[in-house]
Amino acid sequence: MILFRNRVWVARTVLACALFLLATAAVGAQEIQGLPRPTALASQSLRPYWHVFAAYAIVITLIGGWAISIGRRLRDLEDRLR
Amino acid sequence: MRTYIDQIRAIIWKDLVLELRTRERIAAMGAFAVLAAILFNFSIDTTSTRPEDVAAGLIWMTLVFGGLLGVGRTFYLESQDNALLGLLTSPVPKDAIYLAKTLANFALLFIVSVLVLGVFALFFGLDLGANVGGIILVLGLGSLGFVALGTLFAAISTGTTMGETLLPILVFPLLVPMVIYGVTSTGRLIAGRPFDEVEGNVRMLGAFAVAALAAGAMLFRYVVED
Amino acid sequence: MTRLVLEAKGLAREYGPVVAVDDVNLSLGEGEFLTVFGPNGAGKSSLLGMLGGAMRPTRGHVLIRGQRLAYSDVEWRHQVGILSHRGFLYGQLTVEENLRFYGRLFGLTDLDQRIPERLERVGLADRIRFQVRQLSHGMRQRLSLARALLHDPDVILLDEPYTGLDPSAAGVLRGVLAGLRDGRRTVVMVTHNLKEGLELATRVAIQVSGRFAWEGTQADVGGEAFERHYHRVVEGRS
Amino acid sequence: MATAGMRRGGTALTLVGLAGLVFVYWMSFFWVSTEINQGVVQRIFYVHVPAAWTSFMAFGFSALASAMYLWLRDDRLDRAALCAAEGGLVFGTIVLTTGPLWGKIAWGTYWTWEPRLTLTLLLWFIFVGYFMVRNSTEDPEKGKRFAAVVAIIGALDIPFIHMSVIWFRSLHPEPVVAKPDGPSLPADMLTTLLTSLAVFTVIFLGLFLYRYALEGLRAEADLRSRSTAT
Repeated sequence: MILFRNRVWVARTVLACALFLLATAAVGAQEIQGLPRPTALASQSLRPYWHVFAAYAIVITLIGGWAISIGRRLRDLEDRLR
Repeated sequence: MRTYIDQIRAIIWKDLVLELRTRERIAAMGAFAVLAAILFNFSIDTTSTRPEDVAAGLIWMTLVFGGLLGVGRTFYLESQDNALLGLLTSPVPKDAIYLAKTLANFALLFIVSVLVLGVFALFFGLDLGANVGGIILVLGLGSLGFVALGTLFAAISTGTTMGETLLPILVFPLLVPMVIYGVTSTGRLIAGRPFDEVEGNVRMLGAFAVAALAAGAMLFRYVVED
Repeated sequence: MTRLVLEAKGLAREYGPVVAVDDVNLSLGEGEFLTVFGPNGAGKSSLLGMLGGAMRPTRGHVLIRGQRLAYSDVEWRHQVGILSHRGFLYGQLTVEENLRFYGRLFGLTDLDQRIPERLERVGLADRIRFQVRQLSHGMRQRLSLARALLHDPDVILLDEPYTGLDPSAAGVLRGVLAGLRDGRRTVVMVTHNLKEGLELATRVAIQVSGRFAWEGTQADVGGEAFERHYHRVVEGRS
Repeated sequence: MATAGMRRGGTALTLVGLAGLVFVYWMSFFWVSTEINQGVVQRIFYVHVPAAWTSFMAFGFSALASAMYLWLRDDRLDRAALCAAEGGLVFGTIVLTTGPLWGKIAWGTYWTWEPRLTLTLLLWFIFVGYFMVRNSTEDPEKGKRFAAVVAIIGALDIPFIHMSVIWFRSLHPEPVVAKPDGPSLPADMLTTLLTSLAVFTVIFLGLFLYRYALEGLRAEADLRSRSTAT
């Protein structure tokens, strides 16, 4: 039982990490794609990319954090009930 | 209906007589107002800012913080000897209790707001001129909106274990509209602009006060319910 | 059979997971005086609060003279007078002002006669101009009683009325309370003091953990034996 | 058991939503074209706007459920209000953090007292008050009523806050979707945005149900501890 619950826990964590990495990779890919583009964008620094990256990471962190916190509270409550 | 009004009058009378005899809240608010005006005066670098430009904002801040001081104690009056329970077990509709308490608080805060205006006019050398009436109207409507929300939330915060510390956290976000309309119209009136120019703001202040009163009268029963 | 004045049907009150009053049923006629005993935390005050309309029942309801009362009902409060060990008085108002204030809340018009008459009854006529904070605790309690009786309620609820009174003040209060047994009113008193509670009661109940664990009449209560009985009931149930 | 079903449903919806979020991330990074004026930073918009929509919806729902609770006194309504308020705070936090990240590039400043951002901030604080009130009463029933009053007053105050903060000059981009003469976004951006809106809504609903199941279980636990206590 404990093993099972741990597995859910691990699965969730892995999922969160995967999404996080995906976001990072995506930004990196976009960066490479975006670099050769001329004019307006070329004059900008890389800073906007970091802001986009941070924003998308925040979304994942907060949503994932909320989900994990609910799961944790549920488990604590179940432990108490048992 | 006649009983309803007489009940409201009885509670207002009781609150004001108690205040007159103890002078607890009015003294605290008045002293706070004058001391705040003194501190504000020293907090302004007069070489870079003209005092009359910032006076409106400071007047309103004094009013909000000073008002909080008085309004927060509304229900402590009742809690010595459990008088609130006496009030709640008498045949007074809950909204009448709320309206009476709010109006009694309004009387106090209005006196304080006129005092605040006078003190700032004196310390900051404001020339109010012909706009005195308009400014007092604006402060009056602002006070009404403030006590309408303040009384309701004072009842809430009194019922919690956090007490008065909770009051500003609850009311400040809600007071933003009142402060915006109040400060802009007071500022313009102090600058000597005609009343027509701020009429829209004054209307909004009035609407805010009326809406807050109505909402408070509607919801107060759920707050004092036991 | 006397006419029923105060009834409670399946009255219950919960504070979140805590059950203060659990399924209490009552029916009291004119002239009856019920004393509810119980240890601290048995839910006595919550019961009284619900009977007086100060507290919303979680379940069940209260009837006065056969009329079912809603919590928000203003009318019901005209028929109930409450005396608690806390007086509901304002220290900075005079004796008269306190009564006048409550009189106006009850919509009474003949206060000029009523107030002196009530003060006479509780023996405070000479203190009418005194501020309440200048009075002794015993006098305050008598004033509270005058306040509770001001509007001539049919139902009188007493919440530990003797708390903090010295013997002589308690004696005066006892005298006034005895005067309430005029055959028309119904009285409910909650207390944990066995001696004071038994003196005036016609009916007795013991409340433990929110429920009425035992009910009886004055006749069922055999003096000394009641104290042992009380402890047995309380320990048996809690 | 209803609670268990709610929990399974919530988990399933959340997983669907998270998969959708991965898809939205893919869309906004690889598929949608870069906006010409703002450049790459405009992509924040695809999470910022849906989060704002979700948090407003959550707060609105919380206020509505609170009003219904005061009226009907059904504990389930209070639980719904609580869960929605928590979600509103989470998504509100997303709005309040992603907004400045975008603003720093687009406007050159992290924070401006721009009407919609101000409104979100104030709502966020109102609902922080909601939780503080709720958790600081001895009688939980009282806390529920107090919190409901806070939520309702907060909702009633929104029009006033909105109108008053508009007095400050608006820096916020004009609405691009909900306009009388149809959306003005290029088709691919609009698709991305609408997909994201749907995904955020699904995530919220899923987590809301999941959270609601937790409250349901807690209520059951309270009931059980009560029957063993007496």
